[in-house]
Amino acid sequence: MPSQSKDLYLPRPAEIREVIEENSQIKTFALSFIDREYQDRFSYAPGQFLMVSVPHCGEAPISVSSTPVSGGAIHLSVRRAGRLTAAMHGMRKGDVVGLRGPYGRPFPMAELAGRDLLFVAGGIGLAPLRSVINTCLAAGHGRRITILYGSRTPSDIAFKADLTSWGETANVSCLLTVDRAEPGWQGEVGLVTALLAQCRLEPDDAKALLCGPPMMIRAVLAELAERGFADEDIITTMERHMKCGVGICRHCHMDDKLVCRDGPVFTLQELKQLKVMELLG
Amino acid sequence: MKDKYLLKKDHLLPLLRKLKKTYRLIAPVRNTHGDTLFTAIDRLDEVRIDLDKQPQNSLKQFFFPQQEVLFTYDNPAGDSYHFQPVVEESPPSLYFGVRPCDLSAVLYMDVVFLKDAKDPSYLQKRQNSILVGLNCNDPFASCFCNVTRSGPFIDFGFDLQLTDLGDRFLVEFDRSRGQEIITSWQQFFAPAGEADVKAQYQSFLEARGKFSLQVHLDQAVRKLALGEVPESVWEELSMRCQDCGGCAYICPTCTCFTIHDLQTSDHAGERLRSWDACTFSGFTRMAGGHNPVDRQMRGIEKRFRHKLQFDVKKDNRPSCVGCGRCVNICFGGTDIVRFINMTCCENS
Amino acid sequence: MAGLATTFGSGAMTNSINEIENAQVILLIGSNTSEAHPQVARRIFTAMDRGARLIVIDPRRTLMAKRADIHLPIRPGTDIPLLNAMMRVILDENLADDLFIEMRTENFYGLRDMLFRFDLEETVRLTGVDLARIRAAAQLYGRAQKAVICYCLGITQHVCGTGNVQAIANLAMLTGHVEKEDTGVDPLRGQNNVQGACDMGALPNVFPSYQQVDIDDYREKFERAWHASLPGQPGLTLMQMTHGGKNGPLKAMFIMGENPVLSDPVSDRVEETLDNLEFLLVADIFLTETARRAHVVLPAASFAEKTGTFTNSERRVQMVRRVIPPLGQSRTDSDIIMDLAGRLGYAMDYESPAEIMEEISMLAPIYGGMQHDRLENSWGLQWPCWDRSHPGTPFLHKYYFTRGRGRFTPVVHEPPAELPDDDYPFLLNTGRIYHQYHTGTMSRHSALLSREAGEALLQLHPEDGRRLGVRSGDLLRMRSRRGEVQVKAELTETVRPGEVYTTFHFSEMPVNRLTISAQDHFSQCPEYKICAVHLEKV
Amino acid sequence: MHDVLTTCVYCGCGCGLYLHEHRGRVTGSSPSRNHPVSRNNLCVKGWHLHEFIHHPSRLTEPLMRKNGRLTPVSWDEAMNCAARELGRIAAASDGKAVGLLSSAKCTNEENYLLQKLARAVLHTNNIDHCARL
Repeated sequence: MPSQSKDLYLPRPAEIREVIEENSQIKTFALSFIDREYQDRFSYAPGQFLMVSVPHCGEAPISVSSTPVSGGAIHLSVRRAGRLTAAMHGMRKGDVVGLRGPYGRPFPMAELAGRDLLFVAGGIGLAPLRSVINTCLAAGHGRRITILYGSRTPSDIAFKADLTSWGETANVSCLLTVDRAEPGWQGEVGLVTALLAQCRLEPDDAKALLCGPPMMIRAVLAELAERGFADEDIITTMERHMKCGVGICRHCHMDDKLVCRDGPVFTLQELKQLKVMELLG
Repeated sequence: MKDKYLLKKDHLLPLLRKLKKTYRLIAPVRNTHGDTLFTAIDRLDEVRIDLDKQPQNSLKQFFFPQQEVLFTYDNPAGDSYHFQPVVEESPPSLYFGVRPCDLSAVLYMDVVFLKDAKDPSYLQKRQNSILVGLNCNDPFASCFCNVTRSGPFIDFGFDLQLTDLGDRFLVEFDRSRGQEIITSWQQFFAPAGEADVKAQYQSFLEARGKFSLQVHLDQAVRKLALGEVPESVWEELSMRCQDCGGCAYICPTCTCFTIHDLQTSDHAGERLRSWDACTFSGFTRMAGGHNPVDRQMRGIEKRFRHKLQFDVKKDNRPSCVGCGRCVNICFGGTDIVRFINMTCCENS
Repeated sequence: MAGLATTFGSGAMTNSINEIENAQVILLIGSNTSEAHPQVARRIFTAMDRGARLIVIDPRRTLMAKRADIHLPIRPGTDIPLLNAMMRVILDENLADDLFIEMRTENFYGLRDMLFRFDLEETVRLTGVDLARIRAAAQLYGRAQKAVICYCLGITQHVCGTGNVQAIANLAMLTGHVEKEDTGVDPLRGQNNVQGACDMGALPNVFPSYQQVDIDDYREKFERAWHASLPGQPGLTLMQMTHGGKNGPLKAMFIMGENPVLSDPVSDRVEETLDNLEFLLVADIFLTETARRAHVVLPAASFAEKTGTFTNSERRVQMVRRVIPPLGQSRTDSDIIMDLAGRLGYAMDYESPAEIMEEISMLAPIYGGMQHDRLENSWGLQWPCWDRSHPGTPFLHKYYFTRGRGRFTPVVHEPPAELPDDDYPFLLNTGRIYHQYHTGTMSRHSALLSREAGEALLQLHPEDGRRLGVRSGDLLRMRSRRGEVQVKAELTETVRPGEVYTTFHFSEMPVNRLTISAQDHFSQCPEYKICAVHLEKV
Repeated sequence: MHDVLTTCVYCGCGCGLYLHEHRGRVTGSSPSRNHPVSRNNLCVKGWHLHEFIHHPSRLTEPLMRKNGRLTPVSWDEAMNCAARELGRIAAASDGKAVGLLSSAKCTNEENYLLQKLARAVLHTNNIDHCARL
């Protein structure tokens, strides 16, 4: 919903309806615009992001982790990283932030329909994929869905409610792993690539969506290439420092592309045209 | 000749005086210290308009100021947060004496600020602008617009365009607003004849021969596109770059900016936009400290690639207009001309 | 700057900044030029592009050192032995300028005797640099026709700071590299108007233009001009004032635009001193760490809100012009002083800063021809400028040194006041970084500068990092015999093993809690560049 | 909008630069092309020189310590107090117990006046500045 020219940079106040503590570093904020009418008209697509303003802290891009439902709350899952996100973590229900957006090229939802889907996420990387998964499930995606999720420790596992509910869905298999076990952890320990080895995949008829730290992305890409995934069937999101969100300020440039406008969703095929640090060893 | 007019040099000041009644007049002014800057003129009789020197600033700061307020905000209690747009109406402004390089730079900025998302502040200022160009009969020592194809003469993009023919200017217009000026103040303009147009062409030919710098831009562009710029060139550049940001700030086409909040009281503040340079390490550093670009090695590389590789790929022309303002101002001696020359001789 | 005053007769850059780009050899010592004096570094790089050679004497591998033709990585505090060794090589290899020595200098034999008396090998051992490199540097500098030495606080902020400067002056005179255009000895001044503050007599021992307070003729001249009787005893220096402690000599202070709590060594002592004053008056543009301790704080106008002059490092006196009126109720420092003087019963009625400058030019001979109308439409004038027809002086000591003949002053090594030992095994060096300035009062209020460099980092060699189990970004506890701070580590090969470096820009990491109050005996310049610290991971 | 040539307030190089004033605010800074030191470029600090001028934490009113806290007061009250205290202590000690620190940030004219205040009014040579720091 591109804003009119005169308020291109002007956020709109949005109230925090709920704060969900995902783990010690990640909180999910359920937000809705104070302007009811705007809230009702507001829509977005999985993979897009919003510019979030916090008083005196400026703005930061945060990807939407919820499913677009008319009038429904917008979920932003925020990992504590810098000044703005730290301030946001101190906010409570009823506090107000500023939002503008949505921006960016979303996941190609139409292309996902009718294909097997593999989701590989690490840490906060599950946030944008959560939006895709729930949207696919809401649309009655009938093909197989495999979700692989890596966390540092069992207590770092975020989006637990979603993971449980996905685990209970018929055509979804959901596998978790942690870098370091804690007492009581029965599940896998190790990299997500190890989980990948356990999966039955049909690369010709599947799409892989990955999101997570660069180290993980590199390892998974190598594995997927080995399993025969074509570059155009591998989709990921890029993270960059951003200021304007609308393709002008150029902070988020990657060669001739801008993450805010040409991304944040890219296929591996597209990324290979660029000198992207996450792909270079 | 149709659509071409003559303006006697003696009548230039009287014309500007008339135009100044309608427009805020911005022209190159030589100040008492000896610097020439594009300046908004309050009193025409108190300044010296200088068409002999290149203004040290471009028009960038007028359309895209070094610092401007995007909006103010207040947050009287935690549960409210209001944003108030800052409406700063720029008066109708006439920019006089704009050289082809600077004109080309404005056309480039139009693409950046208006092609997709329309930047409201830029749009407002640009819509209220009249550009009166001046073709360059005598390129300056650091100029290389001949190789960037943005000068020394230009035949589009202006409202009015002047060419110095000795005791008179040949006047052309490209847009209706230029024509309106000619119509409104027709007592200043006489139709040009074929001889005047020939004289203009002769000036153009002569001007093309007067460039003193040899800049093999096309060769550098080609090497960049083919990935043939040796790593040693980037290493040398990164060693030399002193991180001042001056090349980007002085450049009429460098438009990177940053946005930040300036708290003015406990519960209020301003969101400011200001010039930024892609050569700085904070330009790409993300919250939490991770930086996908190593400034030490890549800061200056990004800038040259953007201008000579990515923009060429995207728009089929470099985003350098050859104005030469950055030439010889680099603290480490790595301006774009030096880079181009380094790139070209590395192979031989 | 006492060192140059005793040898040349004048303690300022002998050249203009632009002359540096015409030098053939540039010897840089104790100056991180590219970060602290970017415009001077620009001239050095230009000179190099024209073929000049650069010699850098610095314990750290700074950017200047990386680009140097010869880098002499000396052990901190051994500048005198190194310079003496260079001079010895110059004598041994007949590179001294005998004619210059004869025509323009005195006491050469004093220097020569000293140089021949010491053991070269032994001296070289002190510096930690090998003789071949020192010899190469001496040859390069000695053979050049036009050579410039630039030095900065890395030379002066030592217990032997004055000696260091004298050694530099000796080297320049020995080779005849002074009294010429594009050739000379250039102390780079750290602050925009530190030269001017000295010129104006904001010093305990001199009136404006370096006229000593204890010389009757000078004092009488000022007494006549000011209609007041004046004290003839030199006053207390900054360190004597700010380090007096509980029973210090002062009961009241007026601090105008300085932040000694952060900038002076042994901050705890400064705080104790200020807290025990009966009355502290501070005028500043921000509520600095010093202002917070004051009884009365006066809001001062910034440089954009006033008219006057600054004198840069090359002695260029130039205009500062008012752009906007003082913010809020703030007032210019001159308005504050005039008001205060009036209330103390002494009328200071100047209608403008130009009138103040007229008074200065009548009393300070080196500013004799500098009135605002002359400075207004020029790029300033370089002192000495004796009268209104004088064009100013781009380089000093043409025809003769200010003091007549340049005086060779033999100096010998004096070890730093505190060196690392088993308890405090690291040598701490302090200085500036490019994006910040002094105590950060101004630069930290810039969003972009703070984004580029927002916190203090301690440069530590990767080898030491491994030994301490520290990675870049880890927090360290740094302790000296005087205090303790916490600081983030930055592993870098800019520093050598056993040596660490950090900045004093950030009040969150007040490194001057650690530094020592030992100072140079002549100039009272504190030894910021060397103290011993202990490091551990937090 | 107008441009005023002035001198940089950071290091000792002394660059000549223009400050850009727009509606009462300093909104930009740029080098003078012909100034012998700046020669059309500034270091990063010079290019951002305007940023601290209007920073909201600038002091804009006199403060006086009352009950241990710095409290806004009128100029008259602040200056009367300053003159009374400095005058009293200077007179009682014949200038020996009063010290003044001038500033390398202030102009020559201001430095001149401060040392004149010290010497001619407070009768002390206890004046210095951070030349050595």
